[in-house]
Amino acid sequence: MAFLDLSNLQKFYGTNHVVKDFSIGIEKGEFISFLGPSGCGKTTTLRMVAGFEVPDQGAISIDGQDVVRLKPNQRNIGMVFQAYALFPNMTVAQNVGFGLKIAGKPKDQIAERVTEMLALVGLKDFGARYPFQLSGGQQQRVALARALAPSPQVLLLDEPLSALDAKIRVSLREEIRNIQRDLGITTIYVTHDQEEALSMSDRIVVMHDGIAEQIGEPFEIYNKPASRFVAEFVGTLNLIDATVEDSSTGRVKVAGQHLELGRSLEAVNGATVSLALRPETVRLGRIADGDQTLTGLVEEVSFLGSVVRIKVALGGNHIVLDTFNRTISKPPSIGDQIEVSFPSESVMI
Amino acid sequence: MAFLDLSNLQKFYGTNHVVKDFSIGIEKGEFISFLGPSGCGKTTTLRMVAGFEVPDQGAISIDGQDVVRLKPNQRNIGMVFQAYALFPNMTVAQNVGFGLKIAGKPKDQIAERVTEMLALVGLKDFGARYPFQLSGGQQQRVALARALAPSPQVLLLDEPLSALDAKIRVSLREEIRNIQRDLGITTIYVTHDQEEALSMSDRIVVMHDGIAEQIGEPFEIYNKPASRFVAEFVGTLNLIDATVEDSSTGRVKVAGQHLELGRSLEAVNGATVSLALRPETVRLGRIADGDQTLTGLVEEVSFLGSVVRIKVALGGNHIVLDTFNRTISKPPSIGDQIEVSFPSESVMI
Amino acid sequence: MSKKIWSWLALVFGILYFGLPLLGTLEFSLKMRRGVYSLDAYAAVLNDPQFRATFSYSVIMALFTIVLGVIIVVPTAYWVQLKYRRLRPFIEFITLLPLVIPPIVVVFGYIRLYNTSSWLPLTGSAMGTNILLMFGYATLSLPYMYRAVDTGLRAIDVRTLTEAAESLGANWLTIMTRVIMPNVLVAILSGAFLTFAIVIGEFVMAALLNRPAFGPYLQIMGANRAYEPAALAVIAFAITWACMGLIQLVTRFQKFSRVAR
Amino acid sequence: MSKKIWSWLALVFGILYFGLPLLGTLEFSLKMRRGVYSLDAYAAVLNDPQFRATFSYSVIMALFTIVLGVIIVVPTAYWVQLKYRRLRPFIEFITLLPLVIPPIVVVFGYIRLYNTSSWLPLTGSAMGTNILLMFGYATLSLPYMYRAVDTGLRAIDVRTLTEAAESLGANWLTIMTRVIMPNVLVAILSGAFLTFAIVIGEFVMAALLNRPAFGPYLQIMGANRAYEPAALAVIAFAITWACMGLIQLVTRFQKFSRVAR
Repeated sequence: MAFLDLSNLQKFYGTNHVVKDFSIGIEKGEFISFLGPSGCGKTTTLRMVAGFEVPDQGAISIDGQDVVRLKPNQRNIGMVFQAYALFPNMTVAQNVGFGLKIAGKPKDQIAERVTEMLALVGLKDFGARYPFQLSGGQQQRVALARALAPSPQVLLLDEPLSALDAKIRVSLREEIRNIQRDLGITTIYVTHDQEEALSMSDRIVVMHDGIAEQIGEPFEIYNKPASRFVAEFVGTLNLIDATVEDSSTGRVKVAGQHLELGRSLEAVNGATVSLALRPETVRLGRIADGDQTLTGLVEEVSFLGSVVRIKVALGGNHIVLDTFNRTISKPPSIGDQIEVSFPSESVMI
Repeated sequence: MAFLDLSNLQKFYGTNHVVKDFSIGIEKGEFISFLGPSGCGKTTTLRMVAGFEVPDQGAISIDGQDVVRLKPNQRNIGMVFQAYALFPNMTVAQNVGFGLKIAGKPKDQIAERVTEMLALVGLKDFGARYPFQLSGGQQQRVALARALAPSPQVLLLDEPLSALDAKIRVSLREEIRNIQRDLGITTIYVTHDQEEALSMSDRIVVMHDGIAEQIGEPFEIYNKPASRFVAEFVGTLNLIDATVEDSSTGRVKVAGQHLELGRSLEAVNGATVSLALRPETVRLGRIADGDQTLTGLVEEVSFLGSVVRIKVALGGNHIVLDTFNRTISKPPSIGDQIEVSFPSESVMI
Repeated sequence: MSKKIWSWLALVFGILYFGLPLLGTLEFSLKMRRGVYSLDAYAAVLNDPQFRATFSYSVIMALFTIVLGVIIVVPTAYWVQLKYRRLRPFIEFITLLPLVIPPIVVVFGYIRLYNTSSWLPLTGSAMGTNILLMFGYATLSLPYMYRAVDTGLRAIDVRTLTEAAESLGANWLTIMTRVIMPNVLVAILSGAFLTFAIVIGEFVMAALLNRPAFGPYLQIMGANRAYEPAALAVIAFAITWACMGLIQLVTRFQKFSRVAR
Repeated sequence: MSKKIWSWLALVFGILYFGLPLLGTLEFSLKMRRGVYSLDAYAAVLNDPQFRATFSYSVIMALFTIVLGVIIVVPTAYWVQLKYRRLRPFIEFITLLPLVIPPIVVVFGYIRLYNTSSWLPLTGSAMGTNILLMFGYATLSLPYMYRAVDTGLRAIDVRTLTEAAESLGANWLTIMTRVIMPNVLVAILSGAFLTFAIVIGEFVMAALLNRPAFGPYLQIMGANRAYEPAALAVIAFAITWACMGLIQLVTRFQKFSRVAR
């Protein structure tokens, strides 16, 4: 049995089946993300682990102990909220020490632990301030320190970064991940941001409609999505209509041009299939020898900074491709005829 | 004189000099972004154009007419707000037709124009709904239609997308740009999001501390930043300490390894300079012959989805580099020794 | 578990706290005829010409007071939100003053300022005294009216809506009548309703200014009769409930109400 | 331009509206001695043993009422915010009832329910009547107390703060005393202050229950004397201002006040 074990969890709100049969075993020290659109049940699942919601069915155990009947204040869990939820009437140090004070620890031990925790989150000299004197990012760090101070068995984070600015979000997610790794604390991280989930997690649970659509490592989730939903929710996808010409060899026709996918297809000859391609797997021009190429007209060029996104028209289809900005050469112009290429292995059907 | 001409604008709030000597000439049909961090004066400048703030000094003219003395309701300007600002007591159609009704247009003309505008923003069948029945993205489209309905001379957008979700933000910015291009309406777009500014604008004004730090096309702003502020605010930057070995040929030493920058430097031999490099100009391995290479240890690998960000340690320095995710090959692991390369032209000093 | 019990207890207590006195009053008002429940007390009250006169006087006064209150409060609250946010604590303080200055003080002040030998001898005529009383009522109801309208204005983004309307060419009057007012209508109505209730029940001012209002009539009846005052109280209560119901109806029929509330 | 003039006019009007009666009263209260301004009226009032007795009675009643109000309102408002959000309109409606049920009705109800021949003969003893009066006062002040506390609770995120404290091991009592109460202290105080003002000035209930409170004393003085009531009014006003000042002070000394307000 895993360290943190959720099995067959179910939850109804009235007649609304929010979580339908959710199971996962989480190893000690793992960083797991629940990723999904709003309303997919990810937060409800997290709140069941925290004890704020009681599952209608299923079991939750931590380190072998069944916790479903325990109240939130008996579960030894650290929680970080989207809205920071610092106690406005307490200083930063009092906030961080709150859990230890509740636990009846002696004063000097509390002070020591508070100093240690504040150092951990890089706010050593902020102990005497009040929450309203801190920026959003600083407040969330204090919230993290507060959650970690009583040495909880499990750390739960509920979209902790979504109230913050883009730049702080990126730096704080690295910091959270590093702290989590250093402490080796078992962590569940709820987010709707695929980049956060991909960059931070050991494993990701992609949730949809109360069900875990796929559980796997970030690389696997992104490159081998188990379903069309996962493929579309995680990352961008080009969908191209193609006619199957020879299903045994994988020859298809797109806008009058031929592609050899190099594997047999399930569809019959003459059928229309839709090919899925990640924008970044498509390159400008012909580069490697085995690659498949298509020719089309440039329809739109968006300069996004580090990445230039080019939309190419192929008959009735469009391919969007990403290429890195090169300081020296300007991107192609609208109306140019260009060749795009991609390895046949990167085509999903 | 340009179509929309701002010259030497200044604005104080009390003793706070919010806008210091701001000038720009905007051609008819141009899409201009004001880009900068909060408090840089971009919104104040926009509000002076709209007439909600009166400049303490300077002139604003539209199509040759001085408008500084005109009230907002006399300027024939369309404005879109971050908070949508739809009239909650009116239907979508009434909202869009409000400006025309004020102008005393006959009913059938108003109805026709409203239909046209709603079709333009893709909300043909939503005329009878109330704002609270729409999603945020739909509300902002209605706000755009409302601003455009009276055919204003200038369209002003004040961070119109920042209240929306990431995916809607991307699709709506394309839509706004297309509509603007179709109508050929002179537009000022205020944002703090560099990607928005880069992808939408004909020209960008990067503002800092009440001053226009740089005015130029997106490609220029990103690749030839006029100041360190612009370089750091727009995009990510690697800063590497290097010791100058030969300033005439541009030979420098980084962590015991030599680089030939191929141009003369201003610093004297032996001095320490900091080299700036965009993450996406650095590549994994040695690719082109003329490129400069450095060898270091992989310190961190973040899988962001389409892009994999790798942090490489070089003595006391770090280089962050971006590479596209490849479906087939996994990214390098932490601790690997790898070679990174970049063209010498891409190094900014 | 213990939480639930406590909160339900609190709820039950709250209902009893208000419900019981009301029920007691209702029951008593039906007991005028010995031994059986009857509506005799109500018949007596409704047939009393004094009741009709004082009640209609108070209703008319209430309506005028509401109009005056709306004219004073809505533009003030609007401008405070729009331009003078720094003045808000100050204005809020002023609007709370009537709660802490006893009505008797206000009336004394009025009598002092506007007596027959003053520069504006309002108390010299019935109409003048009525106007004075109306101003007094408006003062009394100011905290409720202001609070209601201010809450309503806060629920919409006054400044941005005003600017949006301005950029579309609207002038001040258009903004006020087409954009602001419709969106705070429910708030104004609930303020008006409270004003109505206050004016109908007010005693001190009307008595001191010696006007034939419903409050003093209630007081006299209360001092001299047994069952009629109970019937009157029930009637007053029924009227206020009817007002509340009306507001609910208006809210329902307002199609955009989810935002406006 | 025209906007500015209007809004300033509104402001000036507002100040005159309240300032003038107050000034008039103040000026009149100083005119007891013919021809010169003097504090004679104040001296007369402060030396009146009746004044001292009724005033201290009302102050004590006010303090008890505040305690009762806090005990009833704070947990109720907290639970409504935390768990029973759907009940909020209902609870708000209940708390507004005292505004629309005339006090006279409440008192009649009490007398009916708790008279000497009832199951709980509270009106039989002075202490029992005091308790009854305290409940009546608590009812009267309920709308203000509830509104103040509810606003205070809305300003903090009650639910998340509670959950955060729970996840750190805190039980219900700890959450209430260490997290919730300190953050709504200013709100409670401002509710308490309004309660105080209402109890001090209340007339109808105290008179009908025949208790020696300040309100009836004020009324008697008003009917029988000329200058003393004006002096009393000024004193009452000064006391309420002092209370307001105290609350301001508390707010200042609360270091985290920017959030709590």
